[in-house]
Amino acid sequence: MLEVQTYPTVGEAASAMDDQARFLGGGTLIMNRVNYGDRRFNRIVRTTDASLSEIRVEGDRLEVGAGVTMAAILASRDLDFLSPAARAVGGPAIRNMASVGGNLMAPHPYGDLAVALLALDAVVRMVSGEELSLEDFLARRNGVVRSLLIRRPRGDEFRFRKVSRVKPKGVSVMSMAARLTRSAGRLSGVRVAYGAMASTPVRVRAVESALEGVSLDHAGITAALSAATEGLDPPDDPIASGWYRREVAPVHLRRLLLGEDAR
Amino acid sequence: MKSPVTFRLNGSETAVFVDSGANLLDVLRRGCGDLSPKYGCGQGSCGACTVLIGGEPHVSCLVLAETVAGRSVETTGGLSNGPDLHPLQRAFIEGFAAQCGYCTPGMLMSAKALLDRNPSPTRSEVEEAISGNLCRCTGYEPIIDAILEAAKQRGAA
Amino acid sequence: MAIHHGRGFASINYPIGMNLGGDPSQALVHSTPDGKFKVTLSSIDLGQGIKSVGRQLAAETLGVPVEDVFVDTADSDTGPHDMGSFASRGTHRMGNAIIRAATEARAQLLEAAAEELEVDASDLVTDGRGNIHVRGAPSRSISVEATATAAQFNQGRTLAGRGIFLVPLSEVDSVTGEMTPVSSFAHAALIIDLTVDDETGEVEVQNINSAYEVGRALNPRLVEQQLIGGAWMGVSHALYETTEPNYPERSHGPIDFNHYLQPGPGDTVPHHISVLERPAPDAPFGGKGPGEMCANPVLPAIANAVFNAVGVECDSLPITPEKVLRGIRANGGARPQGRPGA
Amino acid sequence: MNAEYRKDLFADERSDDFDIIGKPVIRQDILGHVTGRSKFYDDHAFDGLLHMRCVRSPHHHARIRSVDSSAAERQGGVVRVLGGRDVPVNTNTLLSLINFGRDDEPLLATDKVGYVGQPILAVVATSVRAAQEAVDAVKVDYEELPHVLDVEEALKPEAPIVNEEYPNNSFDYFDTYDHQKLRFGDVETAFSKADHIVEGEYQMSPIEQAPIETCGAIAAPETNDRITVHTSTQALFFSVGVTAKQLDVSSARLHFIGGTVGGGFGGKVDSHHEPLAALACLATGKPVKYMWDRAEEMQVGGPRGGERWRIKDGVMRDGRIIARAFTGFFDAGAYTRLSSYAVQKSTGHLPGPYSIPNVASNVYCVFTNRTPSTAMRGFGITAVDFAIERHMDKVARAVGMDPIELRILNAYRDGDMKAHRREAKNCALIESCQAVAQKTGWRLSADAARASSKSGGGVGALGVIPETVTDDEGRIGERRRSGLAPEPFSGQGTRGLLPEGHSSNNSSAFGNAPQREDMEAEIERLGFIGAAGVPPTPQGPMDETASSARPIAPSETAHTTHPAGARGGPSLPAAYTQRPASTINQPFAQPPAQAPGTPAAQQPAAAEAESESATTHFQRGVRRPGVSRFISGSRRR
Repeated sequence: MLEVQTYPTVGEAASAMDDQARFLGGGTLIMNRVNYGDRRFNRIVRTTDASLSEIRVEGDRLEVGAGVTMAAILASRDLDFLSPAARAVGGPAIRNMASVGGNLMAPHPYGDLAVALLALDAVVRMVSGEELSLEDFLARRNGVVRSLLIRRPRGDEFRFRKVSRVKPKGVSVMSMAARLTRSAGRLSGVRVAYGAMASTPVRVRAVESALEGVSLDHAGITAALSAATEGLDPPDDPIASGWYRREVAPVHLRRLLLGEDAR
Repeated sequence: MKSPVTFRLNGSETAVFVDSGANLLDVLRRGCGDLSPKYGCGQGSCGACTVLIGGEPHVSCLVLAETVAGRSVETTGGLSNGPDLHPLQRAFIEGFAAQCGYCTPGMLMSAKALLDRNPSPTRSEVEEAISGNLCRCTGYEPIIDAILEAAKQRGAA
Repeated sequence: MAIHHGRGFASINYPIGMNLGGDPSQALVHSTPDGKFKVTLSSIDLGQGIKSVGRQLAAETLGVPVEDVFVDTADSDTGPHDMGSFASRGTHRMGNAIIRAATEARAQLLEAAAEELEVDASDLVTDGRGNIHVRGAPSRSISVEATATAAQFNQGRTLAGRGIFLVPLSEVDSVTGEMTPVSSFAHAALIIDLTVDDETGEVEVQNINSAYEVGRALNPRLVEQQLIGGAWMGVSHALYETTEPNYPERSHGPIDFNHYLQPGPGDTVPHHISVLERPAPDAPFGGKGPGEMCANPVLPAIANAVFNAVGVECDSLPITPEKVLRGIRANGGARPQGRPGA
Repeated sequence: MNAEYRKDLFADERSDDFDIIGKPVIRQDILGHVTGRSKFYDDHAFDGLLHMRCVRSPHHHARIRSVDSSAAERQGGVVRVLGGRDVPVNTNTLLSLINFGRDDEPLLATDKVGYVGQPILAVVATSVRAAQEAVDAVKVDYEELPHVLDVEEALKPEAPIVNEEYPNNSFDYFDTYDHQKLRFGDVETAFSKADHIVEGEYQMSPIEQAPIETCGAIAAPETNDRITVHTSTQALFFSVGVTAKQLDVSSARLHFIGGTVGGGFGGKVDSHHEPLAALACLATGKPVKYMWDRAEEMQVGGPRGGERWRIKDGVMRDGRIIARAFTGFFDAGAYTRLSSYAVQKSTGHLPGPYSIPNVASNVYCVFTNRTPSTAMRGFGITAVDFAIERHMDKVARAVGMDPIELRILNAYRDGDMKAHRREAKNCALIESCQAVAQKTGWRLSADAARASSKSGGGVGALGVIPETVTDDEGRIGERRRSGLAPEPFSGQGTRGLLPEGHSSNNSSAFGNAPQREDMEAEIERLGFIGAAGVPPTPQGPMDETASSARPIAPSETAHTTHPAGARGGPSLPAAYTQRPASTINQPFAQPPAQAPGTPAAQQPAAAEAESESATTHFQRGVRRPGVSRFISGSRRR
């Protein structure tokens, strides 16, 4: 039997969690498992805490509640830079349900928003108050997330691209995000992240360092393209093989960096 | 374990007992007797169960039923006003936009959500609006055309 | 980086009404006391439209308005035997059974009317609007409704018909393969225009031009439904679908629609259709079922167009970006073949 | 989308003067669809509905050592656990209803499993969740066996046996061969005379029918000791017949309701849900629903099978294809279902819509350790057409010819003889090619643009059944013993020669006569003009303006391509050179003594024997224990 426990605050909900429980956010991940009789858990924990759905703005610093949906991101002017990533998730019905927190937990090849957040150096604030980098969170993926802390990117420095075989909406062959910060006309402190290229969304440090100090043009990014899949062993799945992902990653990285037209 | 849930279904107050962990699709179909939303996957990947909650489309197979307490739920079963069909229904009929008809109720709900918010959508907005609704028969084109036609008719009315 | 244009052609025929099982279909038609007709079958409507086509065939054959006919299917207590809705047999086999049942019911309808009008039944015709009159003398008429009422309450006559259509079983010869496999063939020829991205192997279908020969379009809109949806499925089969991406190995089989790929609503392809009608002898009004065949020419036409675009032989389905890319690599680059038919 | 109707074409064969036919009448079912009120099988409410889930094999191939469902049976909500022993007639093959093939597939596996996902137990419980939990609580002890997944690997001597009923991993045709043959003319001699040989191999992927409504059935007790079954079947009486047979109940007790189905595409013919749901209904006295979830639909439901086709063409410089040989493999998966039939359907389709004077094929229904495949839209044809039309482009390149011109040159026309030994009629391939070329500006030569399906057919060699070389290769078990290659004429078997015009039967492609005269519609009311209508047409009037656009083969080519007795090697004994009609289905090696060249039509006695033997088969089938009281047809293996 499956038990559902509803708590008024996220704190109480978090303390009710154990390895037999799953935290219900938008439902798109957990209810699928429930419908298919997943017996790795026998309790659903949820909260009616409205604070989870808040978007708080302090200058260029934003705090996005874990319960904020993709649809809410699309509706928020403050989060306009996340629109391409939020729009890449599901159809309208899924976007009305899928939450930021859930996207961090989504298994391969899902988690397109998390790819964007990785490239934005988002910080995860847990219900416990602990703060950790999204990269560290993705490595362990446990605990209940309260919110994400994001610094708004400047101008057009943030790029997101999802490669999918089905239009207008399909699962990722890969997704890519980059924050192309510059110093004195040269790239500096760049962040690049991939989705569907590893078991979780990942930062691609080899590419980031190859972009350090170069100009954003064909010649400048050559080394970065060569390093596009360094250290990665992309998975095989029904959408594409690891071989294919590895072969086309440099192409899509170039298109992302240089803003070339997607097909 | 069953618990009572009260919500508005197509404008009428509805109370129903739901099993712990039940999804909204099962509750609408078996608890409320509204058979218009269809089961196609239980995974949120086909859209046949799409209903509107608070006017917004949701895949009801992934909605924990008790979360709709106090909210308004709309289904294709309530789309027509008595015998008067909704412009979308008329456009689907005249545009031959259904074959087996199994995806149709979900398509209509996604389309209604679009037109309620955006009375004169572009073709690509229509494609985006039904991007979570699968159809295996029609190739989508007659459906897209019918939704655009319904928007036109509604604008003209 | 380059996008290459390709054009490909394929033509096919398709067996209508497979005949290797000796499969019959039956239909019953009867009238209500006010001259409305019910057609009872055990056909299955999977979306192909047998309820609608059956209704049109019955109404045309009876000579009554289509609104006065309804098809009831499928209930094994009321609908007589039918093998099923598969192998492009529905329209052909059941259509013929319906015509026979409706013909018998029409004969009784005309006999009942003849008795009321005191004329010979062979002198009567229907006007398709619910009336029966003497050929060449529209003023000597009686409505179908009045005829049915008279038949059932005064004459003690049923207005009903039975139909069975059986193409006898064809044996297959063990040594030569000699057989009589089908009743007729539908035809199609199709030209695909597409592009191939030589960096990613991605194929995008741009345009479909087709000619489908369907015997007779019994309902043109139903035919178009099938041809549009079928061409979509052809694109899907050619480029997307497989339950076993690593066939014959069984790994990575998809279990949901996110991983079982099909073109989405943003992948629709402009499609110009030409419908040809060479009525098939022995088919209902000459109509051949268009539903099954219409995807078939799309698969090879796409493969042929991919070859035309980049010189890669795609002989294994589906034609994934990976297969195209591997082919381009193996050839040392894209090898466009030039526009055919120019 | 836009559609044009080429009413100008074939206008002389057609009247379009109708009230309702040809009109865009609104669908009868559409109002139900747009209001959500159409009743699909799951749209029926029952009090106390029980749900069914199956315990399934996690292995490709394994022996079942033991099954322990005791813990599952004690779990809350579980009403009944059913196994193979609970099914009165557990083993079935779908086409037993037309007397084709041997029963080879258990409804619920008992001794071994042959594919991942094969059902072993069916758990009936008060909720889906309770059934799922009980499924998890069943313990099955397996001994894994070696498995084979590739069709050609499966035919090799060392391959594991997938299906004990067919221990050579291939379906038995006519109790004689491990494949279906097509032999028409003499491909080997023609290959030796061809200017080009073009070869290719083509592979179809397994494809899910993917109806949005998943397969299923609800069985509920009715009054009068009957069961009502609401079903998604595509074949109502197939499902009735299978259920009556497997449950060993009279069909009088079965009331099946369906007909409004959420897409099928061939995947709803298999009739597995109805017997299981009805069995559970009988066992519990309650309404029971067995509905696949999407994961089952995708991986347990029978897909379109993977097919592999090899084609070898002999082509002349001018583009005429003079010989075509096929080797085809249908991947049936672990059990036959409909694949045996698809092999014959595809054989009847060869060599595509082209007239080729020499054709041979060997097509195999092969068992592998995967989900049994089944029908799908275009069953038996889609993959062949893919292969043929890919191949036609390769032929066009080999001879440097425009691809459409090549098709028109080789296209079949009214009066041509098809490889399955029937005259082509009602052809329209050429006109279809011309129509699409015309509107896209694809330039055709004047000859090709003027060609017509109605003229130039049946001329010379293309109008007759040629003298035909036969063989007796590929007898059941031979390949497994010797590793014989699968291609036609690949071994050293005995060759035979059938005379020009040889036909073994004369079955009609046309329907039975109406039972009573007043069931026969007047031809004029059906819209046929002149010769176009029922019954079978003679050749239509010749269109004087149409060019034949077909280089007529010189009579020398037409009649001496395969001279009798001129084949390489020693000439064959007379007994092997003639094959009278009555030997159909008899082993080729033992032909009865028969005057050579007796046309089939002159052998009424043989024809009578045929129909008598068919009757015998039918009766024997009906009387077989476990066979349904009614049967859907009659045919031989």
